[in-house]
Amino acid sequence: MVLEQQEAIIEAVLFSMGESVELEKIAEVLELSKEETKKIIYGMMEKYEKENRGIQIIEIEDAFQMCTRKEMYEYLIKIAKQPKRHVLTDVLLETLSIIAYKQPITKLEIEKIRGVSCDHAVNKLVEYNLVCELGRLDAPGRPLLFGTTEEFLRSFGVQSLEELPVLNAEQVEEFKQQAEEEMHLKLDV
Amino acid sequence: MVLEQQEAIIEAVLFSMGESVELEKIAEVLELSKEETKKIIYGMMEKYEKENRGIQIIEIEDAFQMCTRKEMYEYLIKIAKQPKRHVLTDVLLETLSIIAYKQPITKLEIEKIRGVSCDHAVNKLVEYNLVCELGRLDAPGRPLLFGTTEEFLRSFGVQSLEELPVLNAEQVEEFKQQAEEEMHLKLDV
Amino acid sequence: MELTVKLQVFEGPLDLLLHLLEKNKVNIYDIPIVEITNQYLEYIGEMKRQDLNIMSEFLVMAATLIDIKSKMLLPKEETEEEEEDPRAELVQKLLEYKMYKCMSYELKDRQMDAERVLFKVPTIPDEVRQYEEPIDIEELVSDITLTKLNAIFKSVMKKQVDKIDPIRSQFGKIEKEEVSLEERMVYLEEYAMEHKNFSFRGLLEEQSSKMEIIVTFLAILELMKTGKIFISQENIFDDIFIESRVAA
Repeated sequence: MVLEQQEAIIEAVLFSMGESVELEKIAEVLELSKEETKKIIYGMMEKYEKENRGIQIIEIEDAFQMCTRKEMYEYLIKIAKQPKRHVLTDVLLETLSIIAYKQPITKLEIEKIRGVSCDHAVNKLVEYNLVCELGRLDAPGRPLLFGTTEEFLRSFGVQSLEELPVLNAEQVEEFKQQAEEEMHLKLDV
Repeated sequence: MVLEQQEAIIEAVLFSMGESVELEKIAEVLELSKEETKKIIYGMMEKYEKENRGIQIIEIEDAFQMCTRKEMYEYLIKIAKQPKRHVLTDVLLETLSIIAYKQPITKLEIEKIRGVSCDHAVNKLVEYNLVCELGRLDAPGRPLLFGTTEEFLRSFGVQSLEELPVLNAEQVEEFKQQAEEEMHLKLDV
Repeated sequence: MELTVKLQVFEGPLDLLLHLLEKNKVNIYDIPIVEITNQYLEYIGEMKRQDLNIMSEFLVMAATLIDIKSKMLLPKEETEEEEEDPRAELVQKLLEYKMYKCMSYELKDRQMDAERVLFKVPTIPDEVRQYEEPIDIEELVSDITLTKLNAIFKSVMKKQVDKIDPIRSQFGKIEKEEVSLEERMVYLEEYAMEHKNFSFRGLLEEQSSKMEIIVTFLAILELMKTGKIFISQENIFDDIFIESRVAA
């Protein structure tokens, strides 16, 4: 195996692991001795340094790790500071409305209403702190229950959940009738 | 800023973010136009390739992401944990290919093409984050519309939807020819 | 050969149909409908034990095939207009399905290739992470009002109502039998001893669920068989009178 390939393997290993990797393990992958492997890695460290690369390899005890160079921090901060475009998509809004009106509710129940998996949507809403876990349902599998947060009430200008406009039995009846009418219409055609 | 430093910044950003980073964000950090930034990244991609590095930069829609090179796989698998990948059954793959080519599409339309109910398949694909809801169709019942995700592009190694193999009348023609050839074969026998 | 066909699982009626066309090496544009229909029916005849839901989809196709077959057997009407081949629609469907099936193989290949690439979890240095800005909920919510949220909820619920199957929704739930026959018999025997003569309807007024009524009726039959009670009815559909035969 040529040096170029050995270096490529080390680069790929350190990159994909993210954390520090023991010299012994790297040597095993290359089927080389620890000393030979160390020599190659030292060579790479020098090369990265000389080329002023954005990443570097550091040695921690008997392990090596790939990380960004300190000089790069200010640019990374710039990336981190860029406002993330968080938006409440239709999917998120629908899921939020179901949770708001039917809380406490499990993911399964939300899925039943919407007809599609809601994992992603619920997770996003939790991340946005509009929805939180309320505990677990006392049922097989003990599924998590979700409800809206105080932050939700605040941002929608509601004092308490009682203030949410209620969807009552009459309205449900109305929907049913509408649906039936639509069906009859279809049959008439 | 010299090119060397610009490249170092891009390398550091893509390395530490791990995920795909939008071209726009990278351009902002560099204080360059999107076109100029793209040119630099393309240059880096070429260089990585030429130097047979262990890592590469891939383009996914209007974003870039750093990952290992395919050739490294056999070495990496000795040490890195293979990320959990979902096994896609034929049903899921068929449904996914219909969604990929006909997006945005409703469940009903998928069912029409496959001749079988697709509820389960679509839900699984949503769960695997290969497919997502794109909104609702402005038609009676307001059915959900589905399309593919960035994860779809990534896990199928496709840069953008345009890159998907073309499905056109010619191909239908090809099928027709195949069928005809098969028939002739039969007649010859 | 036949065994493999039997064991093969098809994704749907179109999948099965394509398989039959390939097996018979026939042109998709010129389906020998009589032959294919027979083979198709033969296959689904062997599927009997399959799930009814899946089966129904295969049966729809069977009906379509038979419909096409009968149209093709009928003598053509002598009209000026050129008649459309009754198979045309099916051919289009098969072609489209075949295309996507073909693409799904292509996708599978690509996925296997793409799987050989490894990604990295974000490793953002702590110094940088501290700068991550919190999510601004005010901005996120911005123009969405409670009224709007309510409207969204209503439309979602309406959608759900639309989806309810008008027939199956009437089926109700199957609940676990809460009353056992033994319990009912003991209860009824005691009741009979206490009341001596009583009417069946009167007894039923206390029962709530259909299941309870059925079990009570079974208990009566059981007790009658063992001679513990005697029942009489004047006319059909009249009330049934029950008389205890057990000495108090």
